[in-house]
Amino acid sequence: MLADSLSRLLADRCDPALRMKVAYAAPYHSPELWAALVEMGALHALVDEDHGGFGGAGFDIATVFEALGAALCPEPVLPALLAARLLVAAGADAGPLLAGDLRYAVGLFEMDGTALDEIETTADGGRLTGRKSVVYGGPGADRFLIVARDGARLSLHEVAASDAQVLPYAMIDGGGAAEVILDAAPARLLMADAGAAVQDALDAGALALSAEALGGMETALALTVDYLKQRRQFGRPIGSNQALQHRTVELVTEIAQARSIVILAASRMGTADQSRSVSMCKHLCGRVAQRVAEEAIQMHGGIAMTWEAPVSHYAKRLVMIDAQLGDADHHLHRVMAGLQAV
Amino acid sequence: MLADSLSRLLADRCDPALRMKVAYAAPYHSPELWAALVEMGALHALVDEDHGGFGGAGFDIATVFEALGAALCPEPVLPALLAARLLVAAGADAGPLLAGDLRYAVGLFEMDGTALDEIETTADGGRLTGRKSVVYGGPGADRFLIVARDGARLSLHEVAASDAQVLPYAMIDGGGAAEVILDAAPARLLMADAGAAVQDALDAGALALSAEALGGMETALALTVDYLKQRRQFGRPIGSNQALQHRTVELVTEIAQARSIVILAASRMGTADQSRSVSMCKHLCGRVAQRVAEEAIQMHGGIAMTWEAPVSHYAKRLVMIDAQLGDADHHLHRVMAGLQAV
Amino acid sequence: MDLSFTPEEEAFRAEVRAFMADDLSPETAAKVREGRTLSKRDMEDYHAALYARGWLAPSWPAAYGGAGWTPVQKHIFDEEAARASAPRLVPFGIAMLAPVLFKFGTQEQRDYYLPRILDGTDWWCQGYSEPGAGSDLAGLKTRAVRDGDHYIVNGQKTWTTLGQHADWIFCLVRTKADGKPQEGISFLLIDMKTPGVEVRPIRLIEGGHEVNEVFLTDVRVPVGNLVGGENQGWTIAKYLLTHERNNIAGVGFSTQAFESLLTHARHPRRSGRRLIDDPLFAARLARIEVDLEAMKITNLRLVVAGQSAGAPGVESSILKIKGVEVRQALNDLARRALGPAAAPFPSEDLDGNAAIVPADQAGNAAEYFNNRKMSIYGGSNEIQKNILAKAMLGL
Amino acid sequence: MDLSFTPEEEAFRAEVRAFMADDLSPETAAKVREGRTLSKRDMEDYHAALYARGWLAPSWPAAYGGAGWTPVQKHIFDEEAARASAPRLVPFGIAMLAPVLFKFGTQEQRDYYLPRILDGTDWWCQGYSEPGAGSDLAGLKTRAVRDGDHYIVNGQKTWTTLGQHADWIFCLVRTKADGKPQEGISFLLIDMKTPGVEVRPIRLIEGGHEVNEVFLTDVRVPVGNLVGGENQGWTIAKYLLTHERNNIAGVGFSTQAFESLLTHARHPRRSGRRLIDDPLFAARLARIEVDLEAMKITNLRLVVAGQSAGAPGVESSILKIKGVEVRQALNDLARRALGPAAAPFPSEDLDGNAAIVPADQAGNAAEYFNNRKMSIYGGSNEIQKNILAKAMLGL
Repeated sequence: MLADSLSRLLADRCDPALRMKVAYAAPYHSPELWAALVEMGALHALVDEDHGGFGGAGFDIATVFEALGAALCPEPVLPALLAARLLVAAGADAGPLLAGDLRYAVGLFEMDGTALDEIETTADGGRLTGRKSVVYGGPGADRFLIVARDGARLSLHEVAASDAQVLPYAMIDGGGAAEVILDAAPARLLMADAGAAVQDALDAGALALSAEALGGMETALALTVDYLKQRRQFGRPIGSNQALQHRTVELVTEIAQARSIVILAASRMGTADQSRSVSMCKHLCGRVAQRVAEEAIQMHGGIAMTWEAPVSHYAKRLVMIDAQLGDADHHLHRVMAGLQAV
Repeated sequence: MLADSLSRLLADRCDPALRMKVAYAAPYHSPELWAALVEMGALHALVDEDHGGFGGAGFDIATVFEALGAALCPEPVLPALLAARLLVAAGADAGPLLAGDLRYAVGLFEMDGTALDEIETTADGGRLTGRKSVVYGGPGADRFLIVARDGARLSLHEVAASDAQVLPYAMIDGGGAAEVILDAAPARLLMADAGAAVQDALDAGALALSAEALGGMETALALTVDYLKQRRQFGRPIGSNQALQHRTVELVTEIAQARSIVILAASRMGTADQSRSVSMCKHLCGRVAQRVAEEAIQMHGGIAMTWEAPVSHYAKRLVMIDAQLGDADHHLHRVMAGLQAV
Repeated sequence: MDLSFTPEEEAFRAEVRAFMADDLSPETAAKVREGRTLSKRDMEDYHAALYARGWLAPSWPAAYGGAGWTPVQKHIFDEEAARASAPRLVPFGIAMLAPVLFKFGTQEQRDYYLPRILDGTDWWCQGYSEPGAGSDLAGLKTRAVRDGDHYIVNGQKTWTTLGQHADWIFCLVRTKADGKPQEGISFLLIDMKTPGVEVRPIRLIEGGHEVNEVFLTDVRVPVGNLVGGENQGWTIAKYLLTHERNNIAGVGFSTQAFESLLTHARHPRRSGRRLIDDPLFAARLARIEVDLEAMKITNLRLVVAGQSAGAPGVESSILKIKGVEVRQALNDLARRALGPAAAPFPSEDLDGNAAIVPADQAGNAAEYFNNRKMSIYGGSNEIQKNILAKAMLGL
Repeated sequence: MDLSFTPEEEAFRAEVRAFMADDLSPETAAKVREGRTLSKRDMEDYHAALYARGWLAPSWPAAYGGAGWTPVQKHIFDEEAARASAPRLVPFGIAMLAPVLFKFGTQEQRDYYLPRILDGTDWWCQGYSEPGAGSDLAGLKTRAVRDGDHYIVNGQKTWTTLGQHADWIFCLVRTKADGKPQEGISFLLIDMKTPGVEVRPIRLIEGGHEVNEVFLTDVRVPVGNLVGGENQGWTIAKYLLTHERNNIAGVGFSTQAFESLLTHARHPRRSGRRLIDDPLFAARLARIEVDLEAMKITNLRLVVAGQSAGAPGVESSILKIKGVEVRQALNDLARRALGPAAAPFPSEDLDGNAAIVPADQAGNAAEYFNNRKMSIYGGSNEIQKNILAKAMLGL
């Protein structure tokens, strides 16, 4: 139901031509489309009923993000998911976020650090100092949720955008991110011991990105199969080349596996296996998404090298999604650790 | 010159049908062929002129073993190489070995250990105690060179076969190996500090195995290309399938790379880069050899699953060669270590 | 989608587990675990135990002894069987001939042959492949010429799995020489005790005897042994190819292989080191674990999809391609995990083999080589990809 | 085989290194290192420096300014140029048109065009591809119709690299409509200042402007601009495709990229950790190092083999396939090494880019995407494999 109406909305309002413009210039998304997504409840689907939403389970998250991925939608739903998950964990009010009254972004990792234990931002007397790097959805956010370090513990704080220095930019695969520089910025403490909540938000985010990749892969595959049928060379469709047929079939098989692991990870949200299953999922989707992207480009040939061809933007998103919230190697390390533990 | 006469000898005397018999039953090789190899100087080519041979450079070793690999020869030349290298390093007489008067085998690794620092055999008062596992060419050897541990140091000893318990068996890819059990076996100390000499022998052995793999790959490829041309299905040669063509071409490309890295490693023998270059070589050859083996089987189809088809024996050798003297991962670790060292 | 099992399903799992504990011979299980060759008796005993429990042919119609299992029950059974190292059931009678008789056979044929399959009277083998004609049945050369109430059959079959134990063979034979090559093929049941049938072993790559050549020389076969009409053999062969791919993904076997490999890799060596702490090995194993975990869901999804569509279709090609990929990757890693100790040739010369590595791993290299067949037989990977390209992609 | 360099060769290397130190602009080198777009002036300056040194067109005949280098000297030059982050020379005049003129042109054509290529008067671009006709030149639609002393050319070219800077374009045009599609093609030189020539930019996947569409509308081209005979264009195109593949393996570029990536990976992060100590990353980099080291030898081997055979043959396909594979793998790893910091879109909005990662890495993601072209253009990987299957394997 939500999936269908969401897909319809995106088919109507997020066509490739529009996207190519809005995704790369400030504010790096379409405020109208954002409003429409909020109105139809795409954010409410990310939070459970006890906290003002009507979803919140792994499958709800996967459903929303698969639709976003299939349409290559640049709207900042990921930061909303991360923030909502953290607000709920902190017992704070996610209502204004879900209603679209306030946009949140989450400041996690820092320059040249890619692990939680490399966070150096400090909280001192209600003021935060540090620099958060590549904050997704940072441009135009009203509030930032900032993860700081207090000895071995991570704490969670809320900072008004007006109290931070925000340097916005587009990402190469579309959508906005920002450097968020905090110089003794006034902050409200939400959780003093936020380690588990942050890991849970990262898990939800990684599941969401995997599902987004899945949607994107399906579309990239469909575009490629269409192209193989239509494009003729040496007097016949290039899809009549057996080598291309076999490679395409391998993509079908791998995408079937990617869909399965998204289902697995979604079903394990909220269980003891959540983190490891999500890592399996993000690893496999990262691996498959890059293969699909590279093959989609290669089989399209030159046309896929142009900005005008939608497949080029799908390919960029599919490759770069791997770099968000831990890449295939990062998550493989976590799967390996499970095998190594006795 | 040596390469040509060696290849001719092997073509005459090491045909697949004969090999399938002698390689799997005691003594796991053909004493007549061994004598012929000795006579033509195949062993002399492995040692330099100062020590009774007429070769000994990296390219000499590679040349001999590429020919052996191309013919899938099960003769125990590898243990002769390892032993000759160690005897020369120890200042001992390699003459009887090169003349074929004494057959040597080298006892290196032990049960469930795969690294030099896992060697546990001890030397005490001129007597050795320990068990050497999968000693190549062990069946029928007259003498064993045994590496023992003395604290942090490795020492090298010579033991007469009659003083050891030797349990011989065939290997799945042909040729003989043995468990060599030493129970206070009388031994002659050759080198008290043999670490460097042992590593040098391992390097020479890894180069030899890589070159053998290269020869085997070329033959397996040639058999496969022949088969693709001759075997017909659905009314045309199966080689007319573009998917198979592309996969075959990829093998050609990878084998070209394997040949290049053998050349590189051969040229670096005796230089400071010897060990790391050999590891690059054994890693790449191990990786490519398995791919060639699996593709040769797959493209031959069912016939390659039978004992009667020579390609099945090439495939076994190509896969199992990787397990000798350090597999692709073992050698990749050594390449990685070079990158990590500052 | 709910991926958890119902209490009824969990109860069924307990039943299967109890059956395996009670009725599967530990000696047989050990042989399976160690990759040793099973005797005919081993296989017959397991067959008999399943028959006694009513679980031998779960997907047959109930009237003929079927169990009426859901796809999930089938899946649970496969998992538990693999977990217990049960032998793989010989499929030729139960899973191949039987569906053909249900669909194309006469009532007499069903009444005669099916009970004999169930109670173990008849061991069946398959006579499809011929030298020079693998996936391409158009090249089939074995001829059956009508002579009164009999066909006179002449030709040669190959890759006949376990033919050395079989009482009967179902064969594709050419009954018409002219016309399109695939039109003149018939499906014939041949008693292997008939004069003129000779079975010769084929030695496989790893040294084992599992398949055979079957020579047919002036073999007289009653006309009543024809299944379906004369020249309907191609239709039957195609039916079998897409139907009834029992446990095609082999998820249970792979799970068992994964667990066993993990146990080995976690076991400290004499030096105290563990293989699993080698990051390159751990990465290989973790990648396979991820593929296998995904495969389990893919299997459930596609089995259910196939079930609701009536018969498994192109999904079975995906399951075969990827299922085999995972199993072969596990075989590769199991061999690799042993290092040089994987080398000894499995033979009776010496139990030097057993002396070097634990018995359940001594066959790792042999199993790796033997299982290369999986991407070749039953429609090679290449054939599966051709099918998928045509069916799913319209290419 | 002797893989070491002679003293003469080492002396030559020192000469090249000195030239790069003295005559290559540091600003240009920085742009190359950082993957930034070069201005026309940057490229012209490097061209002029090489021209002054007599190294611009080493493989031309000496009479026309060639340097008479051995293949090894060429290799050394390429290595040093990559090491110094020199720009890649625009090949269309020097490496593509010139060999065509030597082989097929008239003396007048050689005397007129070649000096102008050398001294930088004329910047050339290539008009082969058309929308809807990539590797398949049979589909070529641009038509040239004879009208007295001129051809009237109408059509559209695409993928015209650096066409925005070019003075001249060499085009394949259709001069005969009937007969086999490849027979009626001619090779024509067109002054881009001629009325009716319009260049429109194509924006590439990563946002850059490097290639163009060229529209030709009633463009009048003197008949004297025809190279070779009328309808000989296909022969010329094939000649160019197999001849003169300059530095096709790109070993120098890959070496430079590898060194730069290794330096980055060894550099401690603020936390003190180094990327190279991640075994999964180190394994990726080590595998590429091995491939690259082998590639260096493969390059020398095949270049020498090609040289002794007269013209590079199928070897160039191997070099292209594997050389591109190595370069793309390095681009992939360079992007991967940055993690999320690879994401910022290269633009003038903000030097936030430069603010996150060192300038020489800010373009890593863009370069990765841009270099996907390498396995597509100049005969795609698929075309190369078709060629090899036919030529080397006889399949």
